[in-house]
Amino acid sequence: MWSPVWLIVLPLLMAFISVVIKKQQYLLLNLSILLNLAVLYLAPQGMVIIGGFRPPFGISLNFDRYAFISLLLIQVLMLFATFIAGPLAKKYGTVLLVLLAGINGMLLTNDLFNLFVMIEVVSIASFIISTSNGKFTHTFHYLILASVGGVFFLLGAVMVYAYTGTLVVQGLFATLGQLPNAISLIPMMLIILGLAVELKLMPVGSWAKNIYGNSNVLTGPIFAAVLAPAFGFVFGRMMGEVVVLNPITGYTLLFMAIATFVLGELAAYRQKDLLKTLAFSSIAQSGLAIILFTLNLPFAAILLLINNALAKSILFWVATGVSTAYETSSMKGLRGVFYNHRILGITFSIASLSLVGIPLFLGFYAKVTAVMAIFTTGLIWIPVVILATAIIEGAYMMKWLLQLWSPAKEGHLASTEEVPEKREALNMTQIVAVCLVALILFVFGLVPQRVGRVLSVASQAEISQVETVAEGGGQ
Amino acid sequence: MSMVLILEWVVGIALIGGAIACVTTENILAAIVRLSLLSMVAVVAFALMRAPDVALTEAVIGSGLVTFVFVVTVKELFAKEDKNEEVH
Amino acid sequence: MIQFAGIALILIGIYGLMTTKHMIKLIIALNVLELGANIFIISVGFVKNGLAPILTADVPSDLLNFVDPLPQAMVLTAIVIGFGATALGLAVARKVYGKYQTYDLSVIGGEE
Amino acid sequence: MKKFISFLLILVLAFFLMTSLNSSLDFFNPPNSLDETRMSNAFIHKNASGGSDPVEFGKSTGLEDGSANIVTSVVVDYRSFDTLGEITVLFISALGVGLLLGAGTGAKQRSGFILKTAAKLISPLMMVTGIFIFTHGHLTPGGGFPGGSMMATAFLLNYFGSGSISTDLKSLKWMESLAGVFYIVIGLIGLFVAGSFLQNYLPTGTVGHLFSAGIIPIIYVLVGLKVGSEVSGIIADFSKSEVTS
Repeated sequence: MWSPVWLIVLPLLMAFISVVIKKQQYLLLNLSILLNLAVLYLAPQGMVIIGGFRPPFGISLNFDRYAFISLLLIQVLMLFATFIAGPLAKKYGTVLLVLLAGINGMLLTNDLFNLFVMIEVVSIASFIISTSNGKFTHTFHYLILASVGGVFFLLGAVMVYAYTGTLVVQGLFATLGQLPNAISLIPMMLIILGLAVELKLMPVGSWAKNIYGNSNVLTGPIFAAVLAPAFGFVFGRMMGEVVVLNPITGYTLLFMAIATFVLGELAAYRQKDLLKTLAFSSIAQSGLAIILFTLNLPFAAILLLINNALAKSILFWVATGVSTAYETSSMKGLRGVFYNHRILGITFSIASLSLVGIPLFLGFYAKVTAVMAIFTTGLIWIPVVILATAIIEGAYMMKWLLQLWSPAKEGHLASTEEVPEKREALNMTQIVAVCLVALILFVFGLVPQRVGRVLSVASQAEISQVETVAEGGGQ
Repeated sequence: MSMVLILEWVVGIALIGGAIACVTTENILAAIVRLSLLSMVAVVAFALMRAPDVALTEAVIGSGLVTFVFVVTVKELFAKEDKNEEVH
Repeated sequence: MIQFAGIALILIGIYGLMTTKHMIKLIIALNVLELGANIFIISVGFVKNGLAPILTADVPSDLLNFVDPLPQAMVLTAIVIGFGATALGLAVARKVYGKYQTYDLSVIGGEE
Repeated sequence: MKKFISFLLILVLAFFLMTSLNSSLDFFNPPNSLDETRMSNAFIHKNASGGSDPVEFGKSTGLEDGSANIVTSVVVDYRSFDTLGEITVLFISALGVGLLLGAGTGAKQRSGFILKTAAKLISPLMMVTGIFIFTHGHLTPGGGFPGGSMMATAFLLNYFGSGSISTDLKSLKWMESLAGVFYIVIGLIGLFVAGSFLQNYLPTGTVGHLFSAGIIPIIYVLVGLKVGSEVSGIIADFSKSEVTS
């Protein structure tokens, strides 16, 4: 009765209904998210069979702690995202419902081909959402890259089937690990390449800077706070259950991720545009999460994903709200804007400090855990690179905070005269919603150990794979 | 060589040749027509691979609907071609 | 031979994607790539003496020698998904055409 | 220059793929029959949930899956959830095309007498063929996707024949919505009656009969209707759209 399959079916049902009663789209969207939260609470954990045939013959859903944590995060952020996006979410109500169903399916499914179908559902829905920016060439760029990625993923899944005869995700690495290295190489590369587009990994992640950099109050939070962690969690599941790396592929992936991280942060540092800065920062953070998952450190990666999702959602809400109201997102035009919007400024500051990893915030705990964990793998140079890059990140975030708060020109005393004329960025209810998310982030920062204890159970559920790239290649 | 084997070779070479012709041409309308033809050859390939379901689906969707959608998308280019012969 | 053709189509599709900036031709190359992938998947399940996986009165019940039906089911799904992506891509391309009167991305350049 | 580099890259990739595939998989030299250990044997012999009843066309009754077309039994029974995802993909892209191009007012298509007459003659025929294909999806090749698309093509021909879209688009939306809702409701009945979503709870009958295979024909008809209405929607949106701005 209380089966996790509701998490997928309910939004889908609402989506099909909402085509004919367009007026109630928004209501149906919020209703299904709330019901999903109830299902999440009530459904017992474990494997769920669909269609009455046990795996590998049928499709099954894997509803464990890992899936639970990721689903909870996605539902909560989706609820806030639709609430704040308001009228835009009304226009794209059906699309958001399908997106929600697809993401839930992606996080739950225990079948490689079903995962491909769900990824396609999610990516097509996200193409449509990205068109609300009005920049169609960017959407086109994203569409082509993601479609090619989808084909690669499909080919990888089919080759896994050809070699092993099964598509069940859980424990697939054990079967794949028995194959010689040369054989498992190609399907693994195809699966990783397929996911790399959505993970914004270096050469193929170029779409992200345009889509994120021109985002509005709907697309920014949906892409940065809902899609990015969702694909991060899917990648984590793949790394934990499916992907078998040998030293060559492992180090290639690791270097690509490190390059994404470092170059992303450097590019963010050089930007003079708030949304573009946040775009490159998202690309970089995604790279860091991939590093952690590749090194088989799911606990640190999950912490980082949650911190980023919460922080990035606030940053994008405030940034898109402000830049829409003032019709600019450049540093010059927005200078001193938080003088007019103090509450938004405070939430923005909390989020950016947590993102950077200042002590007393969740981000600090996440980054310390990550760095300490990487030290245990024996690859000393990676934490050094991460710490050095964190300084760059801190530098540009501080620069932005100063500029957004302070109306003064360099070398002059602050005066309110240079503040741009006040305009309404977000309405009262939206501000309350943003504050709620900021409060969640803040409270998490106060009790990081408790959050960590809950999450460590999730990370243990996720990881059944023992062999890591660090153990395999580091010696 | 049996008939089926010869047919397989013919279909395989037609697929590769058709794909090259389709991708390398500069003329959009020619590319669309070649994609449609390529898809029809693929239908034969699917039938040879004992996949009648896939062949039927490819015939209706791949070579029918996809071509239609392409042609309707670039219908303005038809009008242009009437005026000047060159279309890119 | 058809197996080779499937892989060749995948590679030709990638070549097409790399060498053009024209939106319609990009989608055409994507379709070639998808077609190649579909042929590849079908050939994964192919067996030499296999029959089409449909039970008929002519198939002896003690000797059910069929080709693998699962890859065929996957391709059925993949074809429809490919059509959906193609239709959406063309709709987006049409919107771009409406804005710039061209399908060529190298003419449009960076949209800021 | 760029073309040359791409060409070289493709050649390297081709060499890499061919050698690797040739060494790892008997891909270029397929086996004579399906390996005994393959799980697909369970789909063919219809014994995924145990049992060893022989499968005989027109004779076997009460098997776990009653479809004579094994691809259909995989698509709509064993892996029905994929199909639900698949129609969702089509649903969402039809919706996206509508959102992007829907503002068009409808360009009139001028067509000659021959096209008009031919369209009027052929379109009912195609409609019937389409319906035949998806009602016999569990017996003959085809099924909901080509059948539904065939219906949509009939719709398209009708459009070329009459010059405007006569079918009410609103009713298409209703059909699309209801077909999807019924698919899910049938699945949910399975959840309540048989214990898992999309599980077959109707008797599977005799393999090869028209009224057999439990929920498979019902679902395939719904898929056909849904695909037909979605593809018709896409066609209508594309046909109507004019370049604006």
